[in-house]
Amino acid sequence: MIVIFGIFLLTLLVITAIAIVRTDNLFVAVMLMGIASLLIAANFFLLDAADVALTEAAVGAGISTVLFLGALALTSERERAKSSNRLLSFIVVAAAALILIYATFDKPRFGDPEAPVQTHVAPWYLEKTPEYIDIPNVVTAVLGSFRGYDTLGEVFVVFTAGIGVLFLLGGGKATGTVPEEKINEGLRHHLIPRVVGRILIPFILLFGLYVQFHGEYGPGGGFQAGAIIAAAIILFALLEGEKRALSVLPERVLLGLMACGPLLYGAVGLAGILLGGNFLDYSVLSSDPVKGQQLGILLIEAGVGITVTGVLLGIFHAFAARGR
Amino acid sequence: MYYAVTIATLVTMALALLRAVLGPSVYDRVLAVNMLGTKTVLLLSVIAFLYGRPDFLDLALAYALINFIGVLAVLEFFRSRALRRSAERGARQ
Amino acid sequence: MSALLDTLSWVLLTLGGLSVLVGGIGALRMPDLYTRMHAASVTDSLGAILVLGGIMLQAGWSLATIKLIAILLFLLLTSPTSSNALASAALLAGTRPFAEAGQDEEAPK
Amino acid sequence: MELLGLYNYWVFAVLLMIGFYAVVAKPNLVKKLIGLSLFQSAVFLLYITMGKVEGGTAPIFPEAGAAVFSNPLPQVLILTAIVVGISTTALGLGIVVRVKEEYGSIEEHEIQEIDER
Repeated sequence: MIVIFGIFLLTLLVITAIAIVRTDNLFVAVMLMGIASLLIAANFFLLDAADVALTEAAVGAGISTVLFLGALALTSERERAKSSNRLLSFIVVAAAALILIYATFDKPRFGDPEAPVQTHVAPWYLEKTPEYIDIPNVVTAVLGSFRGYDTLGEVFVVFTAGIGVLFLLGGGKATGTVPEEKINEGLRHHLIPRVVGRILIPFILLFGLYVQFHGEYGPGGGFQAGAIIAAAIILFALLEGEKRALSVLPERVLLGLMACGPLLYGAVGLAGILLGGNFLDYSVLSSDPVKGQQLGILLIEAGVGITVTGVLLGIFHAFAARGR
Repeated sequence: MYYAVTIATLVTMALALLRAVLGPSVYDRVLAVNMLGTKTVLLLSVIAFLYGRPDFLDLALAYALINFIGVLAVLEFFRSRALRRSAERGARQ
Repeated sequence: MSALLDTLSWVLLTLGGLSVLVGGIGALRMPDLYTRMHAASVTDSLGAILVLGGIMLQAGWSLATIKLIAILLFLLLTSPTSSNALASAALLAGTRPFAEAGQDEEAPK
Repeated sequence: MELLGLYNYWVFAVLLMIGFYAVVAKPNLVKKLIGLSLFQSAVFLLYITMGKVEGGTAPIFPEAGAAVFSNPLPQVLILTAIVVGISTTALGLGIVVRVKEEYGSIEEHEIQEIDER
């Protein structure tokens, strides 16, 4: 039965995707992207990926919409020209799709426990996590410890992307003709959203911290928590205006956060070397190797959370400052 | 019985998606996104129980909290667009 | 006692499913933005109360119930607020409820 | 049932190519980025689909019972990829905003015309 639900959701997803490509109104396309994100998150959940669904929820529902709308406000809302070479592109794309579909017939059956993917390292992770790390969430264990190098790399990619956006858009040169105090008002005159939003912000922050520190026991971790906390502060910025949000968390602090996260992560790795282990080997951090692993994961998840919060907020402010 | 609720929610999601695709105005589409968001919260809560893993309610909680931001972003987008348009009109005169 | 609770929760879930469905049909079939919004937002809140209430009765006293109560509270706060914000944005942008504009009761295109 | 089991992969192929079509055929730069996001989502879907094990549950040990778990590895890769995806998309949007400021347009051929002048 659940398979049928999944198929239904995926069909809706394809319809949404076609509608996204067909519309010439970019605002509508962004709204439909929000719907696509909801559908795909529900699908991830059906496919047993609770952690991934939570990430998609934290990123896709709020931040992605906010960023795209910020970019639309600075560019234009409509596509002016029709597609070029429509027929040719369509033929190429359709042919490629057919080849891909043909290739799927060689794929192992959906959910096959004997598929090559399932028999390689995954059973080892599932078996050894209780012994080496002793936390219930295997995803966090693999993310933080077994594949810590990967995650370090990803954190640096996020950091670099943030720096890149700041380079491109930093310095906030004034492009608009709107008086600054008007832009800075935010939604202050919309009484009902403002009151409700102000009630919600602390709860979102609290939930973000819960996701951050509960990541070892349930779905969650630094990536999700960073996105949720950034979303809470973006909500504040939308309600009270850019300026007040920046006075709460000034740009210097954001830059500091962006840099601190990867530094913390790297420092934990180096601490492993100094204490006589390997880089990113947390077992030596404490006298009990299992406790050391848990401490290491806690610290690097904090580093990830700090980086993601800093980068996403930095990007948001860079776009918002450009509009002034 | 969980299945019945899930099916009702899924059908409603399809209807809301149809509204989002048909439009006609941009507000209809925002309405559809909002509606789909609430339906997703319900769907995720029901499925968490269907799977017998109620600890995954965190996901529904995340959506219940974060969907709101999207709508406010749209509101702010409309507001700043109106401001920009009136300023452009003022500059032209 | 538990049979009673079970029956009650099934009734709530069925009613919830129905009201969710009615909201969906309303959002699709109603003639203009404000009536569609009415259909969507009212049944959003009602459906959430009924469905989550039904699940709560199934879950009994546990952490899950507390989370469900939190979800319900946040939904009851945000969903009407979003509708209100959207309606006010539409009204400010000049979309009029169509009955007021002196048109016929026939649905306009 | 055998064919239904491949449905997820077909959706992956179709979704991938819909996104690719937007990247190739649409002249608008923001639309290209939206297409790229769709493309990304399709890849995420492929990975998560491959990690699913029949009758399994999410790889988070419950307090009791449940012995079959889905594959945690694809989930780890995709979890990080989603956040990386949004930050790189933001970088792309940043470039588009700068292009708009310099050229006054975000349509591909208009930018080319200005360049050739």
